[in-house]
Amino acid sequence: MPEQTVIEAVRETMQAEMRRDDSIILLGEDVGSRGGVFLASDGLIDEFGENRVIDTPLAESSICGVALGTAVNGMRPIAEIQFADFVWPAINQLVGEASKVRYGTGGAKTAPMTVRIPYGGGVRGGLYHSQSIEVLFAHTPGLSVVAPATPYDAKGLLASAIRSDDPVIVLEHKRTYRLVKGDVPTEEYTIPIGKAEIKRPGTDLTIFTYGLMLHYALQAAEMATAAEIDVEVLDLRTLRPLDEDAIAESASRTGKALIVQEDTPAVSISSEVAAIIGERCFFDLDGPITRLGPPEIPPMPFSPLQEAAFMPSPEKILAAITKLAEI
Amino acid sequence: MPEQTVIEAVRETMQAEMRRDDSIILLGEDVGSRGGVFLASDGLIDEFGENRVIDTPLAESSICGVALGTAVNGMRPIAEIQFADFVWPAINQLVGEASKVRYGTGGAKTAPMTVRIPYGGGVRGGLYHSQSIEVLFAHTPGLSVVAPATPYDAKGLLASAIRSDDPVIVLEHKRTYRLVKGDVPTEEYTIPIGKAEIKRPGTDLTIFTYGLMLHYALQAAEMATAAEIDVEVLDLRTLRPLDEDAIAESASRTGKALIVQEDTPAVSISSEVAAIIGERCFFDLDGPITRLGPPEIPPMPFSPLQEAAFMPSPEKILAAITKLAEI
Amino acid sequence: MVLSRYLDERVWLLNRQGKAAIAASAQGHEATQVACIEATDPSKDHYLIYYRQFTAMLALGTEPEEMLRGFLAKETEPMSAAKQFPLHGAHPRVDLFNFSNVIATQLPQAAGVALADKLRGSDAVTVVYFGDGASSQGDTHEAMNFAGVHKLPVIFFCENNRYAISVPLEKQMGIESVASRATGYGFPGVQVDGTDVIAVHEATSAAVERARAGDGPTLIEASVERLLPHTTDDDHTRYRSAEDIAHMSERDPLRITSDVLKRRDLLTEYEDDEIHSTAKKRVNVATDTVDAEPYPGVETMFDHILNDSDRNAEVFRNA
Amino acid sequence: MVLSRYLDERVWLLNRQGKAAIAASAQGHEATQVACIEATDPSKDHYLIYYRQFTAMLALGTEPEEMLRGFLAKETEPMSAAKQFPLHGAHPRVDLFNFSNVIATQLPQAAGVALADKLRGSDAVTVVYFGDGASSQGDTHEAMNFAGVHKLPVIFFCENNRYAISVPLEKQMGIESVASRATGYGFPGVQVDGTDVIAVHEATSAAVERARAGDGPTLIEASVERLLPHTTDDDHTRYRSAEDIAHMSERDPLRITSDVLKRRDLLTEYEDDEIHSTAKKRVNVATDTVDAEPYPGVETMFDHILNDSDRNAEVFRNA
Ligand SMILES: Cc1ncc(C[n+]2csc(CCOP(=O)(O)OP(=O)(O)O)c2C)c(N)n1
Ligand SMILES: Cc1ncc(C[n+]2csc(CCOP(=O)(O)OP(=O)(O)O)c2C)c(N)n1
Ligand SMILES: [Mg+2]
Ligand SMILES: [Mg+2]
Repeated sequence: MPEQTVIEAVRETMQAEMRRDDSIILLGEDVGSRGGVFLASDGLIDEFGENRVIDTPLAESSICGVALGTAVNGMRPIAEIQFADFVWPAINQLVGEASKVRYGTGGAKTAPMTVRIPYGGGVRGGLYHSQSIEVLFAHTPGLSVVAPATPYDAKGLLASAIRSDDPVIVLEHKRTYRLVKGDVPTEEYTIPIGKAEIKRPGTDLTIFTYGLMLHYALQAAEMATAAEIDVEVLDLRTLRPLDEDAIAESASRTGKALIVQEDTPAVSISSEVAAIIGERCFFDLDGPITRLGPPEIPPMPFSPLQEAAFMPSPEKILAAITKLAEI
Repeated sequence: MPEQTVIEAVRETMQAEMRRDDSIILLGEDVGSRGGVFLASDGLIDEFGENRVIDTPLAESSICGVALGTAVNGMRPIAEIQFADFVWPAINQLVGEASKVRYGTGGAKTAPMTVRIPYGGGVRGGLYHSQSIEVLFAHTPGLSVVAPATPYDAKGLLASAIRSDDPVIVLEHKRTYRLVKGDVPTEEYTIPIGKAEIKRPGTDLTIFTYGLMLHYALQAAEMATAAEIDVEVLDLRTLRPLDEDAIAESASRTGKALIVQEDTPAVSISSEVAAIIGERCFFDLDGPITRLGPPEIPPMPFSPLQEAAFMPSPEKILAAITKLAEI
Repeated sequence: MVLSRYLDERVWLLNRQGKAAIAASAQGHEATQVACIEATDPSKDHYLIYYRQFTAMLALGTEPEEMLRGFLAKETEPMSAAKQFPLHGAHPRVDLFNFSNVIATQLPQAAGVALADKLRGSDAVTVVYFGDGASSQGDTHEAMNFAGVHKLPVIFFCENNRYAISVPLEKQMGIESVASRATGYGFPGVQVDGTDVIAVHEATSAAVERARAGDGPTLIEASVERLLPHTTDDDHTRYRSAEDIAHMSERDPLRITSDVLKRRDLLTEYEDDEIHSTAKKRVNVATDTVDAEPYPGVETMFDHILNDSDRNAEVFRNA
Repeated sequence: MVLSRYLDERVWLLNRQGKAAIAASAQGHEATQVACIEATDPSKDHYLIYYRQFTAMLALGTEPEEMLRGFLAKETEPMSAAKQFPLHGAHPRVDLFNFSNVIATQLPQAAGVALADKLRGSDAVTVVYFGDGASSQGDTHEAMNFAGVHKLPVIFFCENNRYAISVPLEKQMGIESVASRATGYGFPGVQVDGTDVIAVHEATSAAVERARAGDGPTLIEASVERLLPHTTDDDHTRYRSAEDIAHMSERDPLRITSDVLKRRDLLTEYEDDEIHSTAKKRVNVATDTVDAEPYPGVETMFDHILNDSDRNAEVFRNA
């Protein structure tokens, strides 16, 4: 199995899927000869041509609205939003429209569209190239939301998204693109949407997390072995629907829950995970349901020390582990 | 103290504030001679003229973007979004832009703007005149979000919103507009943003809720007295920032938490309330943190039986009370 | 047209009786809708409508019973299984749809539908309808711009009744004609009198031909009157002068069309009466049928949701 | 202009040295920015800029040190306290601001700024800058439409460099000229050569006059070259031909302007050299000063947030 970065896995998955299925097209700003600003579609226009790799005008609402139109007319579009911070103009077409196509037409129409969105911080992106935007999508019935953190998951979940008959939002943490490497089988495979994965088994407490924070959590878990704390790390992987059974099972088993995310905490994924645990695992818990996130300020300052202070880190996670384990 | 409906309280508050402060203007679709589709601005154009009550083109992004521009240039705009379901085109100007003005300019500019949004269902509005849209706003640092449920609170919170130097989203449940009546002092007053209120004290369990559901919760609490269950009802009133202390105090005191909302539950206000309780009140609770909401399907079917089945009701709330009280 | 008018009137009556929750009306827009559809090919073309396309839907073969099932939210409602407002959802037989009530979202979608056809080499045409108010939305601009860049086979059809609910045209735009914007996107814009079936038919035919030939989009603007208030929830006397309202009837497309036909000896008084009485009867029959039908039961509320997990969430939460 | 060019070059160098996280460049846009500002009145007018307004900021009195503090994210950065990307935030001395990186959001905001002035009876003018790519956004349309309806004192100033990152003009729009869209909003649109300071100044002066007189908006489109890649993160050889890149320098506004001035005997070779060496020195001094300054510490991270509750939430969560 060759080792790949996340961005390589994304690119090769799109390439393989486009070879497999003619109805798949890419749309987005600079996805053509530029190959996307992160090079996710590097070379694809050469192989598939301008008809299937479409450099769009600079207008996110139409990128998603046009994609939706092609999707209800026989295509399987993959729309790229250049940075998550620029998805807001497209909310109406995604949350307002695409999510309700199947339900609102009594199943007569479906919208098999994928929207890839590079998100997240720790890249010196300041207020407008660092945002986490998962909350609204994860809240919206009719959408699926995946957030792979490893090259292996990036491939399997992106393939599932592309093959889904309904809209799927694919959140790719841009800091993982080149940072995170891993083995990726060359043959095709899919990972079911809606299934979490235990990335590190443990017995004393569970960290629930996703995205870049998965890697920080794994580091913190490793560091915690020094204090003989055996930490389980559960990668949510899909944010809608959350894998409630996997979450409840792990929390009940270890009895202690630490939820770590990069997004600001109020009304977020970590809130929902805490709520699931508070409802389903109440009698099995032996410590408060703990959340670790950044402060409730606009994410995130551009200057380097403040950005670092804003982001959760392996050290901060370790401190939270230690505190919770002591209870 | 005269009795008023919610919509009367909204209208008279805008009128009183506009008399008090020349810099307040209204912008929105049909807010002029039509007086707004819910008549919130009925008559205001006659008193204040076309310069202060502005019928805008049909374009929500510009309604909010223009309002923001006037706000940073000395005005205090009140923008009306006709129905919550139509706020999605304006998300970029509200969540992307307005929320970050103060932080992103190092305090040099502020955006004293109010956005009034009629939301919610139970009005035979189908998929596009029933939506609850609080989640993303309540998640966003830099915004305040209030959701008054009574005429008294509508007046006090709207006045606070208008006088705030930062953007405030005012969510008015459209079903309460004419349904809910209450005493409203004629003199001016404000209610601080960020303060919940116990609308009914009780000892056995607390219902945490807001909006239309407050009234259903109060009905259910009354019904529960028959079974000698003494239910406290806490009206969140402000959704950002949530009144964490009031929530934790009540949950710790009664030991049982039932969170009721009309919005679909996954990643929502109810998740956050549950998370706060799970973290802060863990050792005081004697039952699982329970949530009652509608099913996770697009809100909400147009046909009457299905709409009724979708909405939480006093009866459903009573059933949840009874079940939780028995634990 | 006549059938549309009677059915339209009936729907408003049903609203006043408390049976139909809400209705918009096509009264005043009938001629333009019929003439436009006539110039297209429903066996292969696509239609993205908005809530005022009452007549267009009938012209495309929707039965009065089917329409009424929408307004009365009955069990066998064909567009959305009564999940949505009347006339929203997707048509059971032709490719006509209307996903939402949200103004102008259909325009980028239409560009996408047309793009798919273009990529596949199909000669289908996409017709998308919108109002003068909708022209102000960002989505309208983005859609036309995209369609202009890619020379898509799409017809942007604006029914300009000079009002968006209460907002008159001069508060909607700094110009007189929506059609004039087409040059800013690189394709032709045409203005037609929407009460003139011949003119609308000709303009649409030309646009269809252009689109099928691969020459790209056309923007057509048909000027019409909205004879009734915006919807059954509205009262237009709040914002239109009595004079203005009185004068509208001069532009009633039904009267104009029948006058023209009679003047050209294409319609006799007798035939006209026949048409009217047949239409009336048709509406009565449909009303009786649908009125007696049941509402959808609660069981089907969970049909057509996304996936098992969401359903599980529901079962779990409300168990 | 010359100072702008040297400072701009320095910023790119600082990026290559790993000191500046990112930089866009105004190289090629300098003449148009200077000439436009010259035609306005910074003591009362408002300026909504975007990230490429490097020269405009200098023209409005920003000191090189202040600019560099943005690029190097230093403690006393004046626009956003280093919370934002360079050049974003609000200017400490004139009413110039740039709230975000999000393309075209500034246009409706500019309409609002101008509306406030109009309502107050002020004769201030609002100038809002945007690129050819930005013209595709829905917000651009909505802003121009709103400004057209209300005849607002606003100048929509498009710096058309024919590229939005890698996307060339013909994939951005089905037409040649952004200015041609102005008629669709009921106000004039003018195209000017953005390397010609006189032409830009004249066009802007006319627009300012119109606006101050209460006659409404103007759309100005200045054609310029983007001499460098989109930002320091970009490599334009991926999408521009070597020929295209080579030819650009013919349209270098610095060379053109100095040639014109010299031809008209308004600038001697000696003066030109002086200007260059003064500018170089200024940039060196500024770089040395700012390079030595500290980053903002963590304490000020919580300045300028909304309210106490949010801060409490923070303290609580990370205690
Ligand atoms: C995005 C959005 N904003 C507001 C509304 C509320 N609304 C419904 S119809 C309408 C007026 C539409 O006017 P126009 O486009 O001219 O169509 P007409 O009804 O005149 O045919 C408005 C404001 C909406 N449905 N969607
Ligand atoms: C809404 C939005 N989408 C995408 C981007 C990413 N982006 C930054 S600059 C740019 C190109 C802008 O081109 P143009 O408007 O022509 O300005 P120029 O850089 O050429 O001066 C893009 C796509 C963004 N900042 N905002
Ligand atoms: Mg209209
Ligand atoms: Mg450009």
